[in-house]
Amino acid sequence: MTAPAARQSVPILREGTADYLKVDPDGFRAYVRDNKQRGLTPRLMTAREAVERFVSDGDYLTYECNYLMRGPNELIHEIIRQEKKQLWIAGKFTYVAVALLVGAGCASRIDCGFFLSSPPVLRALAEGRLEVFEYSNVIMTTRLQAGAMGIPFLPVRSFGGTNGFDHSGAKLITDPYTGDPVVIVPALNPDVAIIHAHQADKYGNARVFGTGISDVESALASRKVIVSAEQIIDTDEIRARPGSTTIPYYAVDAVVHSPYGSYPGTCPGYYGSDPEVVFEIFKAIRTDDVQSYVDKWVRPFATFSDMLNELVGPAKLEEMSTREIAKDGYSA
Amino acid sequence: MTAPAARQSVPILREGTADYLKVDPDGFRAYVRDNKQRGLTPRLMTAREAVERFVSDGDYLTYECNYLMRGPNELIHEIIRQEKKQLWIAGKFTYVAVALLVGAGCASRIDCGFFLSSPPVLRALAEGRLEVFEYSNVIMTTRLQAGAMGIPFLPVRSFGGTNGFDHSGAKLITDPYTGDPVVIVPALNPDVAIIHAHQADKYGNARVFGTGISDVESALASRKVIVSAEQIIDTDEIRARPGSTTIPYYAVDAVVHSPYGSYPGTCPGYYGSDPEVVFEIFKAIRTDDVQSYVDKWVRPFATFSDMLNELVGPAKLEEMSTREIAKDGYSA
Amino acid sequence: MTRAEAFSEREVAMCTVARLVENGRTYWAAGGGTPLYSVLLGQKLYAPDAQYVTEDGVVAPEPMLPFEPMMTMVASRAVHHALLWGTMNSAGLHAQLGHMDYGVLNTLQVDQHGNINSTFLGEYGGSGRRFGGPGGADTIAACCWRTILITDQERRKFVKAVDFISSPGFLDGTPGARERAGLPRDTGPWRVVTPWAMYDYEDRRLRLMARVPWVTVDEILAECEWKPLIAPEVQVLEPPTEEELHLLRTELDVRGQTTDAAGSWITWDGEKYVRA
Amino acid sequence: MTRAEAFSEREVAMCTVARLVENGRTYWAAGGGTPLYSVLLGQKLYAPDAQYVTEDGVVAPEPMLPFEPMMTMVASRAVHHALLWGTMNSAGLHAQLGHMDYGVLNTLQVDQHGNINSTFLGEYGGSGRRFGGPGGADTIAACCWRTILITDQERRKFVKAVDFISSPGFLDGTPGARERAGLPRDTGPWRVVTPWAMYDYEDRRLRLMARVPWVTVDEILAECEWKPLIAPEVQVLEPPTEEELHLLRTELDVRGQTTDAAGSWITWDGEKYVRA
Repeated sequence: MTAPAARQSVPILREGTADYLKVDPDGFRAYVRDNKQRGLTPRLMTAREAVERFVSDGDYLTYECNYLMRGPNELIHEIIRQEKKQLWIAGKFTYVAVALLVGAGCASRIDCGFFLSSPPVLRALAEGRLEVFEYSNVIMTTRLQAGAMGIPFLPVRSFGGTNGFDHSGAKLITDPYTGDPVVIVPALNPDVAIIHAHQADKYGNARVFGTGISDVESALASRKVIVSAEQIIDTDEIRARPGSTTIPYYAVDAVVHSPYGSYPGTCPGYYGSDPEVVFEIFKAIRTDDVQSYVDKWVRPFATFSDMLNELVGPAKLEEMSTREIAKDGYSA
Repeated sequence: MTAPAARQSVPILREGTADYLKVDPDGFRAYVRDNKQRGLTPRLMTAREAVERFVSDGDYLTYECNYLMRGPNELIHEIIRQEKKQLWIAGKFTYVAVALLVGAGCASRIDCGFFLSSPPVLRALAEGRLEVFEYSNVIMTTRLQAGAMGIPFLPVRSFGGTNGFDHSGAKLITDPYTGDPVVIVPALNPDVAIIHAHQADKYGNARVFGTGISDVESALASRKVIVSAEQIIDTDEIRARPGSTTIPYYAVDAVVHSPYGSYPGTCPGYYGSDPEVVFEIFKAIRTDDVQSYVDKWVRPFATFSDMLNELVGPAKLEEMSTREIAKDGYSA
Repeated sequence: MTRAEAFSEREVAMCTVARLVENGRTYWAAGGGTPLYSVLLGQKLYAPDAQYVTEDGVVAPEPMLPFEPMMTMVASRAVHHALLWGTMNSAGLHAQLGHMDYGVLNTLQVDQHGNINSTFLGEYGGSGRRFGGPGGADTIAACCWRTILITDQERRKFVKAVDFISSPGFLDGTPGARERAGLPRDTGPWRVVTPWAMYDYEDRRLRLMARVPWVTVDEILAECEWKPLIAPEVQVLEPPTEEELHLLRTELDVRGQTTDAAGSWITWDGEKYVRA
Repeated sequence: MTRAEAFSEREVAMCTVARLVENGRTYWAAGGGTPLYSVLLGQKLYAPDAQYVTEDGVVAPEPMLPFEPMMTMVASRAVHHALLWGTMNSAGLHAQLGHMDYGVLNTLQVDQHGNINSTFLGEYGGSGRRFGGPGGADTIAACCWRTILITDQERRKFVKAVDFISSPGFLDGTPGARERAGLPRDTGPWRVVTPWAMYDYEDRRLRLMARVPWVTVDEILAECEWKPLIAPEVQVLEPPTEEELHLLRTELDVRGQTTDAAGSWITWDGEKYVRA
């Protein structure tokens, strides 16, 4: 069954020249085999413990949705609190979180789909503290999809012809089936994914309601996966509606109970955003004053819930919940 | 932006030599553009009309699940009744339907994942009326996934080294990212898919409950899509739980109201199978007597519901429903 | 329809796009803001069977209007009563399969071949200014059958060649350039709409096809660093109607964030429209 | 555990496999029948935290036993109270990602390198006999970390080289053959279990490692067309227990379809086990 000498070949017509996270499907498999818990062992822990154990300096980090919409904001705050460094960020469909992580000194590389270009980011670029590599939102989620499939790359019908292509890890090849040019993009298997779900059990079986960006892809593609959830539910509830499970437990390393964990953003169906604080972070970023935001909202508190109790308060949280009136479909 | 001459290429190390359905993502796109209804226009019709309009002699046909489990059996019976010819069948995860379609003279080519090898099939092979091409169940659903992604092929980590590979459309190439050998398989875009769902609205927004094989992949990958459903529900119900929609209307060409449409098989959560009739079809196939089954269960009746009324009867159908006691999770 | 008395330039552009919206067609509206408001305006006033998706994979929602600030995707009011809740990949794949007729997007900079820059002004990596990147626009511009681009009528926005192709137009403008780059056959730019004008393409080159009543072709050309082709007959666009503006201001851009973001105001002086 | 008095050969094989099932490991059981019953038997008696999936994408169900005839997948009793309902592709991808420790399958024919034939006996396309094809077994044998194969102890089933490789073993047996064919690193055949014996592999070649008390090594070798390697010490397997057989007969293979399908019966004559 030794392969005979090549009878034919696939021309590579054009290649991007940028760095990209090493593609290593077999290495990922070996990591899964050696590190993932495939039995039903509880993995519930605090945000602090989860970030201490599963986020390391230099990791490639992907977070789902963004700071304004079902973001894993308790985990993002904890990463800033623990002063993680040199993170490489999957900057897809994101506005303020990239500026927050760059401004707080946690991130030094961004794969760009879309992020709010703002003074903290521009200054870091100017000072050489930040590198950006060019993709698009869908190309980033396509790379995560390839990572979640355990394959080294995926063909895609977009991205070709752009200058982003030239500053990426994409390649243009001749499709061996049609003979036409087709773009392929490298699989992305982040070191760590942080995802905020509506519900999860203590093993990591998680439910996300509403639309999303790439929750399943990030969960399956990432070596380490932290799921924070508004509600921790019993596994019997999961079993009663298996069609509502978004992420299976064996992909998940840590579960964090995180009520209002997307504050000041919205967790659709559960609570709306806190517009004043959303404007506050935009202002902090536009004025290149991330520190003041972090010094007010993150650093003074041992935990996210301390912050919610001391700076936000139950009345405000209650108002955010009651304002969220479009609830159809946000349940199992 | 003209692609420069190839600077590099990757070898094709090995290739299967079998015929496979032509790979043509741009042709598929043009078909979608010119034929699919992207407005909310009702597409409810009878099985007869749907099969007359959307199944042609020589079509490549995929059906979801199989004759015993949530099969689109009313549509399969209608295809036999209308004596469609020369169909090429996606023979994945299937037992009796292949033998039924071959024995009834409707099918002449099979892409094999798994099917019940039986006298009607063996005789057709011996008489040169049938060709079989070799894949596996997952390779077939992977090909459908590629078709559903609008890409020409997908890398896969299985199938390499088998003799099936040699009798398929697969290729072994050197992965341009890792330098390791990787198998790629050609996208499959069937001419027509027939799928039985639990619920659908008149536009084709469909819900499937429970596990499945490749309902979404087949619906998105196929040029023509017929969805039969146990229940036709109001579009407002679909809108009330958008997370429960399995197939979006714009992929669907025809919706057929088909209560007990999987008879004599089970529609999980709704009704169990009719074991006696299941044994009857196995017996007909094992004795190479598909004709007698077809002459009893298909040909005498203008419609599937006529057959249910005259040969099965309400008491039996009621018993099949009450026997189906594992109902958790079979609702939106 | 009642001809309106006063409106902003951005409102003009959105009303112009709204009138392009057709029944039975699918629209992928980029991000929130102008593209989404334009499609919703067209759907509500002219084409009730126009359907739209957004980047988060929502299919044909019935949004609870108005949106909360910046909450035009994912948020519950935005995805309310959709036909399907998907993901970014489902949106991308449905477009890749050919199910999306029109993509609607806006940009910083567009060139003679409809290429779009939302990444970098100046020489990439050099002293220029970094922007947010393509977001969903690259996929929209690559995979939807036709692309409608919304931008302001400013010299610096209409250039010979964009500094950075974030999302593809006709690339170098040669026949088959998109196909040679791996993009789907028969796709590409279709219209560019500004507060002053509408453009189409002739042989893959931008062409001025229509203007608003209160600006001349010369005024438009003065606001194009690179001069587009000009149609033999440049049509005159209808001004916004009160019905359009009412819907826009009461249900869509209620805070005026989008419409007031740029451009001057236009008023009816009793005889003609004049720029304030 | 009570040593059983009488049981069929197929029951012996399932009980042997059941004792290989470990807590904290994932199992992909091919199709229904023997592999699924063996895993369930092991889970219920020895390893309650062993989890399994099947081809239809069901994850860790709590099936309502017994199954209805032929309804070991998709059917509601089979997928009851799972942790996740997926699809064939989700099952395949989770295995492709390395989440599946063990694959359990059965076959028509196996060779010295653990290659599996379920497609064709005789020269492919020639006068031989066609079978059903690999089904899910190819993916299981390729992507699970370790493969457990169940078959009957018959000469024609143990051959030098299978007529057709439907699902991969160690292919030609040379180091790295699987990797050169594109298969995941460090995967492959682990055990073969028959009613008479258990085999492992030494340098990718089949090796007899254990036998049941009532057959000799020579008797086993007589039922191998190609002789396997033989371990320095061939262990003796424990016979089935009454607890195993009770569960098997009352909850799993209640109709005896699987266990009675082949093989003779074994009984305890008061001193030793004898084949009826």
